[in-house]
Amino acid sequence: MSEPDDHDDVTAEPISFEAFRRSFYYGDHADMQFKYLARMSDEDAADVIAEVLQTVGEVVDTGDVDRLRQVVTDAQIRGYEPDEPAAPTVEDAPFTPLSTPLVDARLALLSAGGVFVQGDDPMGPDGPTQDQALDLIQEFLRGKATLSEIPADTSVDALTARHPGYDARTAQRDPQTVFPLGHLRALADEGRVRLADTHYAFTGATSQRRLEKQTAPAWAEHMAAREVDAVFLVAT
Amino acid sequence: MSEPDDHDDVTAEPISFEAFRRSFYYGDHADMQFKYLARMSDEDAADVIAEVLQTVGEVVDTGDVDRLRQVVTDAQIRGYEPDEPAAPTVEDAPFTPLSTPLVDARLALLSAGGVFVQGDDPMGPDGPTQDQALDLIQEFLRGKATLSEIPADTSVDALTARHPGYDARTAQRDPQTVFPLGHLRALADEGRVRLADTHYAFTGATSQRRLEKQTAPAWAEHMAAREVDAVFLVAT
Amino acid sequence: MCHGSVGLVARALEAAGIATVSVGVRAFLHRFVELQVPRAVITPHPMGRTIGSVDDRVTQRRVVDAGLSLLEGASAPGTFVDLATGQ
Amino acid sequence: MCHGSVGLVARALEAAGIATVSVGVRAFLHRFVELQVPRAVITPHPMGRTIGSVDDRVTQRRVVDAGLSLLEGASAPGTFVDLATGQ
Repeated sequence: MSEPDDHDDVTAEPISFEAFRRSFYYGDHADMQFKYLARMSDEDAADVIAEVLQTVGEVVDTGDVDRLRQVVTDAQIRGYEPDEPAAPTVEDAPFTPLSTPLVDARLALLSAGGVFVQGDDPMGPDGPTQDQALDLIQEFLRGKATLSEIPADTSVDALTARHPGYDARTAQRDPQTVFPLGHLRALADEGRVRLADTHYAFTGATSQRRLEKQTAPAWAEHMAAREVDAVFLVAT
Repeated sequence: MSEPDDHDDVTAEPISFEAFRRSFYYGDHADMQFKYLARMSDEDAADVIAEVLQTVGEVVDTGDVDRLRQVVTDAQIRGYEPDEPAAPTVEDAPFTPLSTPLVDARLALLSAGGVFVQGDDPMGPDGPTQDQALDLIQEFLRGKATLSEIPADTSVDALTARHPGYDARTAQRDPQTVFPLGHLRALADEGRVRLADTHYAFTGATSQRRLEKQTAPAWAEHMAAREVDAVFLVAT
Repeated sequence: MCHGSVGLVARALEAAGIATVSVGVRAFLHRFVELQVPRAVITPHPMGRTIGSVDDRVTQRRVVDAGLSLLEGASAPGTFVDLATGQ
Repeated sequence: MCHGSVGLVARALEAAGIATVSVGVRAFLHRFVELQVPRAVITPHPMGRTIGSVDDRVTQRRVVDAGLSLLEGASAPGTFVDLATGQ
């Protein structure tokens, strides 16, 4: 259709590096481990990708997955680094001292990792898969968070996860990566803590305003009514 | 200096994806495992990178380095795929049947992997390091190949490697990845083969014309004079 | 995002008289700082593996232990334990 | 490049009356085809690990065994054994 020129190939349009790095953020190459490439400078993103690929070549030889994990983590830290040093954006810091020794306190686990009991999907029996959830990120970010209830005696193997903001396949492989209920149960058996009857999870990708104004206070009220003394929170 | 316009940022020049993928070929992001990105289409290169990164995220969870190796290998196969189906570019196919049973034949190992005995660098005592060799790729490609001689009883641990065309750090970690002298010695001990007194390596990144016309025939003459009956060749 | 959500929930719980400890990863430490999370354990893990790698029970347990200790030990808001540096 | 170099050396050796077997990786199979390498073992490994992964003695030995068998067994030029597909 259009006239090809020096910079134009009729068979394949050249792509910009910017378009490429942005494609990791819910685009053609959507990848929750690397979506921050979208917000880096071209140069930094290029260096991060090159460093990960360099490490891949090493790890294929050494089998040192810890090294790969370290490089991925360091790249994320760099990718999410705020433009300015972190400083409080809220004025107060509410703080409740633990009222009783931990062994007597009723502790609940609450994870933002989108964990739920298989067969008890908070979005209903036809809730989206992990892949489908990624396409729904905007709906999640505008929506209201739902609290999944997870009985204290739930087997870790009975849990699954879905989350449009991180790769919940990790939590599908091992829910304790973001929901350490088994560890807390072991600690309760050892007499270190006392567990509440119910534990909780929600999907942290949600309307922040609504969470702050409505949902989180309602959850706090719910837990206070159940005489929860302390909550172990897990971010993802 | 120049007038910034809509597509121009004075603090950081946007880069093209083409420049990025070419940087893996002896450029800023030189990487022998991925240098073929330079010769792929933008779209294919983008997909390869995204697929490797996707696999990195999985392997960080699963520890399955074999899977990472497989994806890297498949990407290389795709990256080096010829534009047209492979077909002979030479007219003849010289072929010498093995003249005696293998157990009686004098077998030499010859690797193109740039292997040599530590302290006996074919480029002299001040030969370049692996990193320096990458910068010398053009000199290698114009140069004449040198044959390293490696006595049959050389310990594998005494070997090292340098090569501007692949990542010789692999062979530094384990020379048998490209120079299986220990395995051949074990087979000789088992009575399966008879080994020549000397084995060989060279750096396969070299002038192809000179290799064909001068060097390879001279090597063949040298080995025939030493009554070598068969050669086990390893490409890298 | 999720670290911000956890920060908001932690604040609501504390305001309602419930003590909290929040576990997050280093890449999102700044979100906890911004929201003045009362007690936080920062882990040196990639995002999505806050408590520890898949099936790495030893590390996971260590992180949970650190969280419980902080819940007991912190006497003022803004007490952060960084497991990467051992602070 | 290196597969081409090995192909040229293999041709020179055969022409001088020396039997050869060449081992290469799948990504450069086409170079062996182009140069009509007399006997070749093709391995399913990434470039630079032609014989096998670092310290993977079992695979390395299997590849060496395949090379020796081909040296004995091939009766015509262009005999290729592809270890990826088991042909």
